[in-house]
Amino acid sequence: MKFAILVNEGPYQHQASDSAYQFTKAALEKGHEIFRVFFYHDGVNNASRLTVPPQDDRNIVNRWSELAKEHHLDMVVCIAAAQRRGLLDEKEAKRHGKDANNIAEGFRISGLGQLIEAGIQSERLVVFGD
Amino acid sequence: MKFAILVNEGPYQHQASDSAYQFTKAALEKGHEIFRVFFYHDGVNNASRLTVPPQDDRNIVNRWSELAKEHHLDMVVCIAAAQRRGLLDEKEAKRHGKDANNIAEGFRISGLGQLIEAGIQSERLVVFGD
Amino acid sequence: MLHTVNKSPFDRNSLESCLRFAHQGHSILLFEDGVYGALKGTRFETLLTEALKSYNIYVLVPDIEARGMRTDGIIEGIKPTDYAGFVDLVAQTKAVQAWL
Amino acid sequence: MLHTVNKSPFDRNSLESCLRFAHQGHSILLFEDGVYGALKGTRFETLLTEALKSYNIYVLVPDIEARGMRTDGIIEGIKPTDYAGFVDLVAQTKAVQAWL
Amino acid sequence: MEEQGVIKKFLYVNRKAPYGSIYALESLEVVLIGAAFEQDISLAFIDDGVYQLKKNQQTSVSSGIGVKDFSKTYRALEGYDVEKLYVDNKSMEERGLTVDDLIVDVQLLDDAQMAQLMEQQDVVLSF
Amino acid sequence: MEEQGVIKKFLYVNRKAPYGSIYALESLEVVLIGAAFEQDISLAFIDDGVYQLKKNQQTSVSSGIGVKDFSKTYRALEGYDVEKLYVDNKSMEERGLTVDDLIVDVQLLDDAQMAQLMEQQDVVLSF
Repeated sequence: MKFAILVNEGPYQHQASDSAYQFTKAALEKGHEIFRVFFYHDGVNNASRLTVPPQDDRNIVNRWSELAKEHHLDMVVCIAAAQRRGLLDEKEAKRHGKDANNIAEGFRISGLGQLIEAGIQSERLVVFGD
Repeated sequence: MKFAILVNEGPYQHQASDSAYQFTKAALEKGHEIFRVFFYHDGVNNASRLTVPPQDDRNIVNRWSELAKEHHLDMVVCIAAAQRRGLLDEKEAKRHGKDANNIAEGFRISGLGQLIEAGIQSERLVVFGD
Repeated sequence: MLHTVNKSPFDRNSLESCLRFAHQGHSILLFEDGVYGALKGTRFETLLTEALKSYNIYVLVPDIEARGMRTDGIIEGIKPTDYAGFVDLVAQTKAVQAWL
Repeated sequence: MLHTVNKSPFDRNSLESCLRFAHQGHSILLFEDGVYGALKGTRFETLLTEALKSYNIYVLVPDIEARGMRTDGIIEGIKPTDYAGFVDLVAQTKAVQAWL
Repeated sequence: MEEQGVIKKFLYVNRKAPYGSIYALESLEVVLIGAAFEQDISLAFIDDGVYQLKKNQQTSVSSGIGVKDFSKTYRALEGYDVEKLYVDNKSMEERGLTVDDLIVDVQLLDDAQMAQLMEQQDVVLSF
Repeated sequence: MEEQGVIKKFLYVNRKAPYGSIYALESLEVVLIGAAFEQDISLAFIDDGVYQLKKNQQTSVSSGIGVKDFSKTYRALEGYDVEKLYVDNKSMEERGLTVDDLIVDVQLLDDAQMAQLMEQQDVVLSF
């Protein structure tokens, strides 16, 4: 079956991203397809490559990047939510005259239409938030 | 009177940072001293110079930077919370082998001891969060 | 339909709102801090016991165990499940509603 | 002591916990989504009217107005204030407790 | 933006007050974008979500709480053919609100009707 | 780390459950750092905050919810001379918990005693 996942909260502050990750991993292990993981609201902060969590803690961003690599996940960060919160890729940084970008491997920035499309194209949408 | 301010949430997602800003501004206008503004938990995200809020919305980060400049505010971002969430200055970025940093003008990264010190040295500590 | 509740009933009104709108026969999954609602001996035990007459209620065991509880502390009738079971619940029902 | 409550009483338990521990004569400031507790005609009006017998209760007007309410909609006895008044309240009391 | 004739029932569930957090505003942003996809869209306002529709919201970047007032956008929804706005009657009553307090026309639903609406959906978006 | 002999009463108020959000863990991190400043520290556990002290918490980065168990740190507080842990009795009762369920020794307080404790503080930190 084809799932879509929506993550509404950032890493560490709330469990939403952890739960979404565990759910996504379990769905893949059961042979389901993940059409897209969409990061909205503070969820965009899951895509920052600048995080340095303590050595004895999980690395939420890397965990997503690795899962995406292994399973060719489409991980999309909402552009409007990302701009508000300071999550940029190279193109966005250039467009807004910023001297740095911070997006991690495996994530791409795009519009909210990608969330709607995920709702249409997938058979189930599962929302994780606060 | 000497105040200290603690901000526990990031920009835009919750009103905490807005309220803290309005309170700090009002306190300064009344002639009070702000010993320190300390950013903890997701509050560290208030210090990102990469945010690009919509033109018709307030710019939370710049607002803090400008207030700090005008009143020589000491704005401190908790180092442990910042590492977890991907908020780095140049020194921290170098130390952790990261190729970019994202801290905005007027903020400095330091330890939690600075929060305790603020509690000791100020006459009132006011907490803003979710 | 599957309803998911991730907040403690002591802290928020999500579980109560969910119970107000869920249909007879729907499934409800308690996870994250929502698992506190599934425990015996709390102020909400009666509410949940009553709800079991109308709904299939599930609780996520990894969240129960993380919080120092055990499956034998769960109200009788609430079904323990894991992430794989969560996936099955989603697959089995037409749509999922998250009570955030 | 000044207690601050920034959450809607419909959504969270912060106001109720605050009222359980505040001392007679303490001040309580409702701001952000906490201002909904200060309004006439809601399910919480009785609770607040009762609380006014023991506490000085304030509400932040900018938060009231942002949410489409007016000061004449505030329960009688709850005092409207602004950010400058919030600062004064903090300065006047020994310590502030935020009920997050 | 057409998706080859697939029309699904999308329900946006709004249960949070405006301004205290951004969920109300960013939910509305999804609704506006989603309108272009010609799906069957409904909005439900429950619990503190009913406060999102309160008339006379008054704040701007330079006054009040320093946050822009976005409530007028609800009025623009009609122009996007988003016309099915449903409000939970019990939430209104508990808050002493009537439909006259709201910035847009809505349909008041009782518990059973709201439950029925939810039951019919293909996709439920909650923030 | 001495602050020229100033000793203030610091109260940490914990009202949130562990794991669902990070507040419990990051509050504890402040307590540990704060212990070095030789202030008069008390911790209060109220509402879902009492769950922070529940025995037998079981999760790790590689099992369960994939989050490390930090509850053992409460046991280490004694070594930092943080010994005043107060728990709200009503919160315990509503949750069917007794002191035997908790990972550390605490003092149970009724409403009036907890109110008294709060009243005495110079600085109240809540997360």
